[in-house]
Amino acid sequence: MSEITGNEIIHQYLRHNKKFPHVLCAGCGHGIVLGTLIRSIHSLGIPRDDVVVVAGIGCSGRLAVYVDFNTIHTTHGRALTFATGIKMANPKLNVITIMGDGDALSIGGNHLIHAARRNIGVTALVLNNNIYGMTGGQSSPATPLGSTTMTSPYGQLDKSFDTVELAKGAGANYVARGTVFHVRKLEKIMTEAIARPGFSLVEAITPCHTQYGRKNKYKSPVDMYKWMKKAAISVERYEELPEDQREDRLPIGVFVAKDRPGFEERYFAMKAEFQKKTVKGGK
Amino acid sequence: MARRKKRKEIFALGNEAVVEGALLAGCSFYGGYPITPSTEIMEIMSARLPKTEDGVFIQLEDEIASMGAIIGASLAGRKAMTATSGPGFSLMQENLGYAIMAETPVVLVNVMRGGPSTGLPTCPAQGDVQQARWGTHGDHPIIVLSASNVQECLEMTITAFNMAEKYRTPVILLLDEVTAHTREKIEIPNEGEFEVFSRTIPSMPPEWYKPYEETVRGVSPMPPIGSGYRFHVTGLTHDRNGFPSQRPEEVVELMERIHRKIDQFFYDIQLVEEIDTDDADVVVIAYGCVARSAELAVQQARENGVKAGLLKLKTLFPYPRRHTERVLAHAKSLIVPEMNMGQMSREVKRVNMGRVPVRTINRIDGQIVTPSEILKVIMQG
Amino acid sequence: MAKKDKGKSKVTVYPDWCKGCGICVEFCPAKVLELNAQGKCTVVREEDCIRCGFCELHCPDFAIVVRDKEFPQKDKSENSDKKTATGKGA
Amino acid sequence: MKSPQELDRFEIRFSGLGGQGIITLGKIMGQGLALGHGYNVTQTQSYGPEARGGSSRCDLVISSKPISYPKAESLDLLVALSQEACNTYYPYLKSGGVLVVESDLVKQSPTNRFLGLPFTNLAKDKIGIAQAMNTVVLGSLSFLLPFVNQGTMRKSLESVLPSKIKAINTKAFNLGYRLAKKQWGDDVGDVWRDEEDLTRR
Repeated sequence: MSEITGNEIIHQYLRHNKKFPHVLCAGCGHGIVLGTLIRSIHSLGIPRDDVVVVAGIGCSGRLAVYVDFNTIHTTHGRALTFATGIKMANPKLNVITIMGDGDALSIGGNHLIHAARRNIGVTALVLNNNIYGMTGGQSSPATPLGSTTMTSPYGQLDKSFDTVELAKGAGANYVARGTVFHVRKLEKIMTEAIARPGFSLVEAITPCHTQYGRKNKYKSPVDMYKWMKKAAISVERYEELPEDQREDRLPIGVFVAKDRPGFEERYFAMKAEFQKKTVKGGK
Repeated sequence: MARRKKRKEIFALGNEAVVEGALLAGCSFYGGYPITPSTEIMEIMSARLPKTEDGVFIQLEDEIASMGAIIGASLAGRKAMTATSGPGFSLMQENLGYAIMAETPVVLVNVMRGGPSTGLPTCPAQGDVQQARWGTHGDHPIIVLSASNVQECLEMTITAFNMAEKYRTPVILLLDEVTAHTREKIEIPNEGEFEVFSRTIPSMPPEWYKPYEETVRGVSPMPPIGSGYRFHVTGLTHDRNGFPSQRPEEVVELMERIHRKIDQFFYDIQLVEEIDTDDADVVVIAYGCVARSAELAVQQARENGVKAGLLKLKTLFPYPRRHTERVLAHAKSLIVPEMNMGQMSREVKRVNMGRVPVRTINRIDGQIVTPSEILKVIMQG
Repeated sequence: MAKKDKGKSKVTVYPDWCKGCGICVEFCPAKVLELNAQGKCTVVREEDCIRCGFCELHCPDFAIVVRDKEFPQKDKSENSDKKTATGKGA
Repeated sequence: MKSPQELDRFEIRFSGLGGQGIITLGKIMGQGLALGHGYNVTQTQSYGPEARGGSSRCDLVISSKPISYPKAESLDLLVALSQEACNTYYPYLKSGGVLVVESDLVKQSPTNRFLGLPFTNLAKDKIGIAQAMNTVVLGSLSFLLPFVNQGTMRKSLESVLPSKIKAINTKAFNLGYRLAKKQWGDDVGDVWRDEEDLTRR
C-alpha cells in the first residue's frame, strides 16, 4: 500500500478532462460513495482497464462519467442487464453497477431479482437516498412511510422497500449495507463485495438533503449525517435488540456472505466440458 | 467464375436459417427471451452457441434485459444478437434507441405476428413495419431488412451483421411467421463465398482515441471494453469523447453524423430484387412472405398477357426510393400487397407523389395474401 | 489515528471544489475547519488536527487533502496502475 | 441427384391427432424429397393452440421449379389420420386429388374414392410399437407417389433417426411399402404419372 491516502488517491482516478466540482448537490452522499468505490478498487490493485462501471439513470447515474475506468451510462433501471452482457462477453472484467433506489428497486426491480438469482459475477451498488432526486423529489420505493415528497404531498402511504431483504430473498451471494457516514465500514464491505465471486449487492445509504431532507425536517445536509450516525447500528447488535427498539434503527454490515460460483463461471465450465469431449471424440 | 466447392444443403426452418447465417457472420453472443413465433431461433442458439469456440448464450428475464445484455456484449467486443416477436419487440424499443445513440452494432430479429398487443401469436402479419422504423423515441436513422424465403433468412442475417458492424448501428431483420416457420432446402455457403465485415478497431494510442469522432465515413473505430481504450458511453447526447453535452453545435454534429453515416451509403444499404420489372406496366412492390405470393401472381399475369413485374424489397428502411423511381419511369400502376393496413404503401405513395395509381391489398386476419388475390388486382389493369 | 499525530498534518482545501456543505466542519473532532464568509471550508486550526481522516473521507467533492507536514509531496504516479490484479475477474 | 419426374406443384397435407408423429412424418418426407430427390420443397405446419390442443397438420409443397407461394392451398394428396382431420381438410382436396386415410380411425369417408390402411394397428401388431405408425405411412406413400424413390426415401429416413430406433423404423417403412403395393395395387399412382395431370397452372 502506498502512503498516500484519501482524496489524493481519488484524484488520480478522476477524469482530468471533466469539470469539477461534479454536478451533485452540496452534501450529497453520492460523491462519498464514488470515493469509497475508487479506494476499494485501488486497494484491490485492479488495473483500471479491467474495471467497468455501469450506471443507471438518475443522480447516481452521473457518477460514472467522472472516473477513469471503462464507464457506461445506460438506461433507467437497466444497468444490470448491460452489466450481465459485458460480464458474459468478457468474464475477466470487473463489472460494477451503480444504481439509485428508484433505478434498482422500482423500474429495475426485475433485473435485480434475476441478477441475484442467476448469481452473475457483478457487484451492484445501490445508492439509496430514499427519493427520486434528479427528477425533482418524487417518492421512490425506498421512501419511508409518512414522508412528504412531490408525489406524496400528504405523506407516503406505503412502507419503504428493504433492499437487503429483497436481495437475500432473491438469493444474492453477498449482501451488505453501509452508510456514507460510516465510510471505513462501507469501504470494507465494498472491497469484499468486489472481491467475491458471483453477485454481490451493497446498499449505500446516502442522504439527499435537497429533495428529501428539506421536506422532512432535516434542516441542513449535516442533519442528515447526524441522523445516519444515530440510526445506524451494526447488524450484530441490531439482532440483539428487542423488537420494539428496532423501529427507527438501521442495521448495517454484512447480511449474507457465500461463495457460490458466478453464472459466468458455471457457463464457461460447461463450455470447457464440451471442448474436452470434442478433443476426446476427435481422437 | 471458378468452379466452386459443393455447398452443404440442409432442410431447415426460416428460424433455423437465421441461426446458420448468424454463426457464419461471426455472431458469438445471443441474449434473449422466448416468444412465439421467433422462439426456435433462441432454442437452436441455446444448443449451438455453447459448443462453438467462444459462443455465449444467455436467457434473460425479459426482452428489455435481452437488449441490454446484447448491447453490453457488443461493447465488450462481441457480435451479438437477439430475436423476438410482437410484444417483445415493443419492450426492446427502449434499448434499441440506446444502441442507436451509443452507436453499438447489434442485430435484432423480429418475427412479426398479428397485433396489437398479444394479438395473433401464431399467425403471420407485417404490422411492425412502421414500428421498426419509428418505434423508439427521438429522431433516428435505422436499417430494417427483410427476407421472403428460407435461403434469404440466412443471407439477410449475414447482411444484417455486416451492416451493423460497418455502420456501428443496430440492424433490424423483420421476418414474418410464414417465412420463419417454413422449412425449405437451403444451401450453406462455403467460407470465402460471402463477405464478413467486422467493426474496425482503433490503431492509435489510447489517449488520442475518440469514440465518436467525425470521420469521412461517419463511423469511428470501436475497441472492445477492457482493451486499454477507456471511454464513456452514454445514451445522452454527447461530444466526440462520449461525454454528455448539451451544446447546440455538438448536439447537431452528433445527430447529423449518425444520420449521415447511413444516408450517404444508400447504394450499399438499399437492397431489392427485381423480377420482370424492365418492361412492366403493372409493378407489385412486396416484401416478406407476400413477395412469394406476388412472384407467382406476376408470373401468372405474364402467362395471361399482362406485363407485370415485382419489386421485392429486401431493405425496408431506409426505403429504396431510387429503385422505386426507376420502375415508376414506365409503370402505369403500382400494387402494394401487405399483411397490414398499409404500412409500406405509405412509403411507396410518398415516392410516387401521385404519379400513377397505387393500389393496396391489405389483410389483417392472420392469413397470408394469396397469389390469386394479387393476380386478381393485377388483371384489373 | 491517535492524538500523538496532533500537529503533524497539513490540511489542504481546494475552494474551487468545495460546495460548503459543512459536513467536515460539523464532525471535525478538533474543530480545525470552519466555513468562511463565502460559505467555503477553510483551515483555521491546522495545528490541532489529529489526523483522524474524517474530513477527507467524508468530503463528497474530494476537496480536502490531509497529508504529512514533513513530506508534502508524494510520488503521485506510483499507484496509478498497479498490475497486481485480484478480485472477481482475475 | 437427378429428379425422377418433373413436378410443377404438388401439394400434400398430413393431418391427424397430436402425438401421431405427423410433423415428424412431414419433416422426414420433406427432407427426403428436398435433399435426397433434389426437389424444391416447402414444409409448413400448424402452430399455436390448435397444435397443442390435439390436432396436428403438416403441409408439403413439392416442385421441380422454385416455389413461390410456400403454403398448400389446393391439395393433390390429403393424408387424414383422424376422422376430425378428414372432415376438416377434405374440402381443400382438389378435384382428382387423392385421399389416404387411417381406415380404423376414419370410419366415415366423405367420398368413396379413398385409399385406406389400418396404419396404427399395423404398427402395433406387426412392428410392436404404435409410435412407428408414421413410418408405416411414409412407406406406403413412397409406394403411392410415383416421384418418390423408395430406396432414396428409406436412406433419408435412416439418416435422421438415432441408431437405437433405426432398425425398427426401416422395418416399419418396408411394411408400409409392401402393404400399399398389395392392397392398393400396382397402378395406384398412375393418376399422377400422366403428364397432363401433373402440369397444372
